[in-house]
Amino acid sequence: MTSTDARTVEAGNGSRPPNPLLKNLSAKIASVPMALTALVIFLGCTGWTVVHSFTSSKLLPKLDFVGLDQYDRLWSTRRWLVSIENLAIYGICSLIFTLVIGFTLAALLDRKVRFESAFRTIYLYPFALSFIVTGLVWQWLLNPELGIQNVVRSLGWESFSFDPLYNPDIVIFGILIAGLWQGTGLIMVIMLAGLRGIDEDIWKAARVDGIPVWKTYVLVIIPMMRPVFVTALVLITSGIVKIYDLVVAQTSGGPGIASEVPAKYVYDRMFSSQNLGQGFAASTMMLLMVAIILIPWAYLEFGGKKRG
Amino acid sequence: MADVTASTNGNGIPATGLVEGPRGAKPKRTFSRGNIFLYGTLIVVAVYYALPLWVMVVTSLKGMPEIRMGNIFAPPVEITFQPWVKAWAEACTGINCDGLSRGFWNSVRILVPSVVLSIAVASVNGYALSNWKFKGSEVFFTILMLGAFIPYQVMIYPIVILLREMGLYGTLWGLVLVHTIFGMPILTLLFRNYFTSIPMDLFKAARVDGAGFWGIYFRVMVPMALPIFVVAMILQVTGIWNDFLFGVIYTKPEIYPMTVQLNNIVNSVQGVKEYNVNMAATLLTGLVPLTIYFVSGKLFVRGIAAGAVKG
Amino acid sequence: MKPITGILAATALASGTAAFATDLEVTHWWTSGGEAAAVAEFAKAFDATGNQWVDGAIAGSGNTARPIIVSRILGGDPMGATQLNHGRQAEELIEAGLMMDLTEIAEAEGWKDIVNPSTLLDGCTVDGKIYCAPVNIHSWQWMWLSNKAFEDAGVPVPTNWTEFVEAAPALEAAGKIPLAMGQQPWQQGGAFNVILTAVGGIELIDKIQGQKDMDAAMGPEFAEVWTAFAKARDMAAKSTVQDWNQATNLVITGQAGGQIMGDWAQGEFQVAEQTAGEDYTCLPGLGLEAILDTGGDAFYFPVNDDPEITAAQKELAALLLKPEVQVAFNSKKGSMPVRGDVDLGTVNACMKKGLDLLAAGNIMPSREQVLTQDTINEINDLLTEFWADPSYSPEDAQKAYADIISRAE
Amino acid sequence: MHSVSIRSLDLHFGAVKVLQNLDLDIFDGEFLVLLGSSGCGKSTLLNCIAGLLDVTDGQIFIKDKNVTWLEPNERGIGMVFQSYALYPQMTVEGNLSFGLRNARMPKAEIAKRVARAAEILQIEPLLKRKPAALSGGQRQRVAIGRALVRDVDVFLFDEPLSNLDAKLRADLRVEIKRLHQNLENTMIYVTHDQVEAMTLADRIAIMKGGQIMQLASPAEIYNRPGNKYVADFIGSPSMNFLEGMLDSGRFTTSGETLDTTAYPFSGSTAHGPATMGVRPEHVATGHEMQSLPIQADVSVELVEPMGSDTLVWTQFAGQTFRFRMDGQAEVAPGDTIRIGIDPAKASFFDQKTELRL
Repeated sequence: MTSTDARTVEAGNGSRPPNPLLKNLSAKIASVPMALTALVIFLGCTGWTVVHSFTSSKLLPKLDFVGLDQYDRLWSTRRWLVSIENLAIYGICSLIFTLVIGFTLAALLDRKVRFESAFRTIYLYPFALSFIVTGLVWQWLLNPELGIQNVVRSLGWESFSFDPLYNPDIVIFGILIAGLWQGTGLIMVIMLAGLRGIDEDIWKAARVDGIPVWKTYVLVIIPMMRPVFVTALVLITSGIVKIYDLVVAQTSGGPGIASEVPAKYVYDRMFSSQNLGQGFAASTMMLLMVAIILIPWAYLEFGGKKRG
Repeated sequence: MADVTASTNGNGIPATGLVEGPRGAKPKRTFSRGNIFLYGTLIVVAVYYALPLWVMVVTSLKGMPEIRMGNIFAPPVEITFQPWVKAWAEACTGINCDGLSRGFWNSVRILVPSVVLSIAVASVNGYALSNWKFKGSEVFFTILMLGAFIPYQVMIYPIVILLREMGLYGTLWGLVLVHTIFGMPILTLLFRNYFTSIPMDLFKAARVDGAGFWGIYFRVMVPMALPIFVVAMILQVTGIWNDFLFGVIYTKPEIYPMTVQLNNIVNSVQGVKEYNVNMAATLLTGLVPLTIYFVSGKLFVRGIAAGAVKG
Repeated sequence: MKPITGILAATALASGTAAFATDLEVTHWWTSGGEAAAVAEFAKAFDATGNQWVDGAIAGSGNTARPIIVSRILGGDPMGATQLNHGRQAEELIEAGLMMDLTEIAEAEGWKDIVNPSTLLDGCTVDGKIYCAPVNIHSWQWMWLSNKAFEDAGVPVPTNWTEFVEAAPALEAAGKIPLAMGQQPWQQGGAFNVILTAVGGIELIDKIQGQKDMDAAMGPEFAEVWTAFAKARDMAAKSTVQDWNQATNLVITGQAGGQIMGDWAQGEFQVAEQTAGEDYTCLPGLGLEAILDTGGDAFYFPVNDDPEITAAQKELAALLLKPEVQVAFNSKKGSMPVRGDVDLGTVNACMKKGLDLLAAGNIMPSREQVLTQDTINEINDLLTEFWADPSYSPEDAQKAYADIISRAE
Repeated sequence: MHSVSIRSLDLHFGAVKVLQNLDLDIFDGEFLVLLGSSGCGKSTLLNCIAGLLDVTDGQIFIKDKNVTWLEPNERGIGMVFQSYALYPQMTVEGNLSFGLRNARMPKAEIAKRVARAAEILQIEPLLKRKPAALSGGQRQRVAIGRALVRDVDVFLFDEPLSNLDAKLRADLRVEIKRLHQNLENTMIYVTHDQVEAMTLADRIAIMKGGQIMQLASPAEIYNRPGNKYVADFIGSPSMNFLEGMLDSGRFTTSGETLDTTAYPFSGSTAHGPATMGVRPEHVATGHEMQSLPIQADVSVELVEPMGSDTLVWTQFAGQTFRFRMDGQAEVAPGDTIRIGIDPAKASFFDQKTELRL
């Protein structure tokens, strides 16, 4: 209290606030890779692609704007439409089946079964394998001359026919079988963790109230697991849009163009057809699709939290 | 299904396949209908999951004549390791006939620096984001998280240009950089969440003790975060090993990772398709992640789930 | 494959003593049996100059390999030399100044006088400068027939497409696949072009693809081509193999009656030790329109800063057209040499037919020379969809085709 | 001489003003307790002193040195945290010496200081152990030791006993007090526990909404709370409040008129709406009551026996009123008891300003 001024004089560097830019300097330097990635790659590259999707770039990117021409062509290209349709079918089926199978398996395993870890190990191991490996394995299993069809026929059922990969109408389901094989295990594990996180007392209360087990699941447990389902949902959808390797390995888009997917369209247009503009337009549409899925979700998730 | 939970015989000793602890007074039969249904379903599903692996293993041990004759599910009559040898050392991509071994070593050479670098960068990010927030850090983080959802296709071409400008295109380090970048969102989230869960007091104590940014990171945070490092490592090893898209775009044939080489070997045919060699090659490619999975089961699940679960 | 590696290793040792031993990476997508053997001839000849051929084979079709090659050149990591189909694929790369100008060598070696047909060199020429070295002539305009299959079916080996179509029921009755076809889009695309040439005639194809004439594209003549292609689709319904050489294998083994495939298929017959005329029969232009398209492969040499590499590139460029190299390569590859003044020696019956057509000047430009890769891919997508879906009507497909042509550059 | 001085300190988190124009002087060797409910800004203030939070405005002086913008380790402070904040991968010895090693102190000096701290805190046998192998009480001792080895003038405690069970808390409280008596350095101690505050403090600063409501000795705060908030906050069970009117020595509440002449009003006269505060333990029964100026009969509604004493719930002047009786007293709901209040021990607050009258 006595002499504030004197204190200030002898205080030295403690009295002056450091330059705000230099504050946490190490942290800022350490964050440079993150900042660069966020700005240059995620913002910059995305913006670059979107801008170039309005150009007539062929082999080399150039800023020769042609308006919406690339999009016009995109949406009048059969292969793109087929790709979108496939993605929709694959996406919806994959979403439903993955959730249902994942949850059912988790619920079954949660019934305190013996050898639980053995079952869990078997259900999850495909997730360790790449899509390339998955695609190749199922390409063989679904090969009519070699795989399941052949085996069933050799057992005497001569008319048995199961060749999804050679039938344009159902080839996407052939890919779905492989996709589910690879991905459901993970969802099961997540669901199982969710189920384990539910208070034992809920089960006790349901039993005291005499509610049947299935009803408890439907009316009590599943609503309680909403966050887990949301996680699973985001996970599955973001995986669906990226589907590429599986198709390349399993069918290369065939028969015909029956199993083409958007990611493959982008790749082929960019690198094989040497029509970058078209590839950029297609990838921008993919971005838009993700945004359409993501924005309502983000709104529900984060908008909801703010209100709560 | 209710029968299943309350399944114990009268004297409280768990019956076969049942739960311990008395759950009800009424004795239950071991093979109740519910139980048969439960285990039946589990086993049928397990067969669906296990079958492809079984087919891969048995086919890879058969000779070609046996494959043409028999059914793919039957165990080999005569076990031969020739397909494995061929897949590893002799299978051809073009006129290079040194099998998958080259791809394997390429993958290892890509994997090690990618894993190290991506984890190093992401853990520092996560640490900075949870303990050293500065103006704008949350903005970067948000962009990073959104970036996780941007389809790769949107960014692959501009990255080709960037790598070219840096002189890294087609090199191993270019691919390492790409893996580091695309692994960043999830890993950063993983580390940020972990470091946030560490009591803030610990960080404050270290600051009072005079440790700076790096001092706290290396001497306090890293030793405490070892479990999450292992989780991140599993996540990255599997992810990078299984990558195909980046491998095919950002490298050249000499340094193709194993997955790309596998696809080339299997899908480029000279004469007859040698299914046994292809299966052996496929198994070889899956061996690293499978080994990690079977060896570190619980941690693997944690790693994958951690990569999956958002903040 | 082993011997090749052996040769490479041996020459590597030998070249250690040469004055200018430069490693030159050469990328290509010649990976099937006959192709790989042919590449080894180039490698051998190049290594003999004291340099070293570093093989950069990329598996898969040109569609897989081309993007890798292009992006490496664009990515600033150029190879020493690379295979590309000459035509419009490299246009932009040349315009961007990424390819080495070979005019000097071409003049020194007198390519203008020796390359036959001269249109091959036109494909390499941009603004009066030559940018690539053509190495062979490949023609799509062939059909390969299995004599054994027709014998088994008890019908004579057809001499043209019409007869082939007539013989199809007999083949089917004998449990054979009349027409073998792989499932990759480029195979259907190529085959269609062959049918278009044979059934529609040289004028029609020029109108549609060359002049982008919409009347012709919508006209009745083109509709006939589509009917023929639909017929081909029916005949190949049971052919489920993926790769072209698997399809060729069906012909070699007599499981299929025939295959429409370029002359590179000949290499597979050679590897299988089959004799032309005896075991198999070849029909240029499907026996209807005796003409060959003069597509083929050429080598491009990306610009390189390293003078040693540039020197080696020039050396290789000159070497590729040397008579002995042309003979060695093309014999193995089953393709025709780019110079009319060399003698392949004892050529088989099929090759003879081809060389005769070439000498007679019955030639047309290949699809790659007329259309951009983008358009070709779009057409291939359409054709493969048509091929895989029996309910796709020829009329609809014709409209879709015309649509693509209307947009093509 | 002041050990720590805080001058018009402001701290804002965006639009939220956590600390507002706060001044505080702490004497050398003083044990100051920052007391308040959660969210009052007490921990924030402590973190500002430690340098763990950047202030928006104002200055902080430690030992007459302006440290406002110095790094925590440059300020001459030691800090003990609620969650102990021990480095789990280091031994106790490692934990104690971490700060000294960061300061690149010679090894011998480090060993000397660690040994001394371990001796003071009687944790020598634990030196080679990891924190996970220690009990809660032991961990907190190590945490204190970590502050001790720094050999600093000011110790900061951030609710150090909150994570311990009741018994340990009482033990360690005594130990901290003893430590203070021995070391005689300045200690600033944040807590929400008024017992800790009362027992440990030389002075208590009661905080609310980022401001200090009262800064005084424990006795002063207990007996003469400066405002209604402090009066309500301190004491358990808390003070009874009666709303009424004050007029020339009389307090009227719901028909009852109470004589307040014995109360030492700070102003000359007090008129108007006021609140009278009476601590439950200042209400007398039995013969003690008979000498007091205010007396009334109340009807017992609820009885809470607590062993040493008994809390009786009644209605007085139409408002809930609690008072404390001897633990042995026999009362039951429905009984009527006569109580007496000494206005001299009561507190009066202005109803508007809530300040003490």
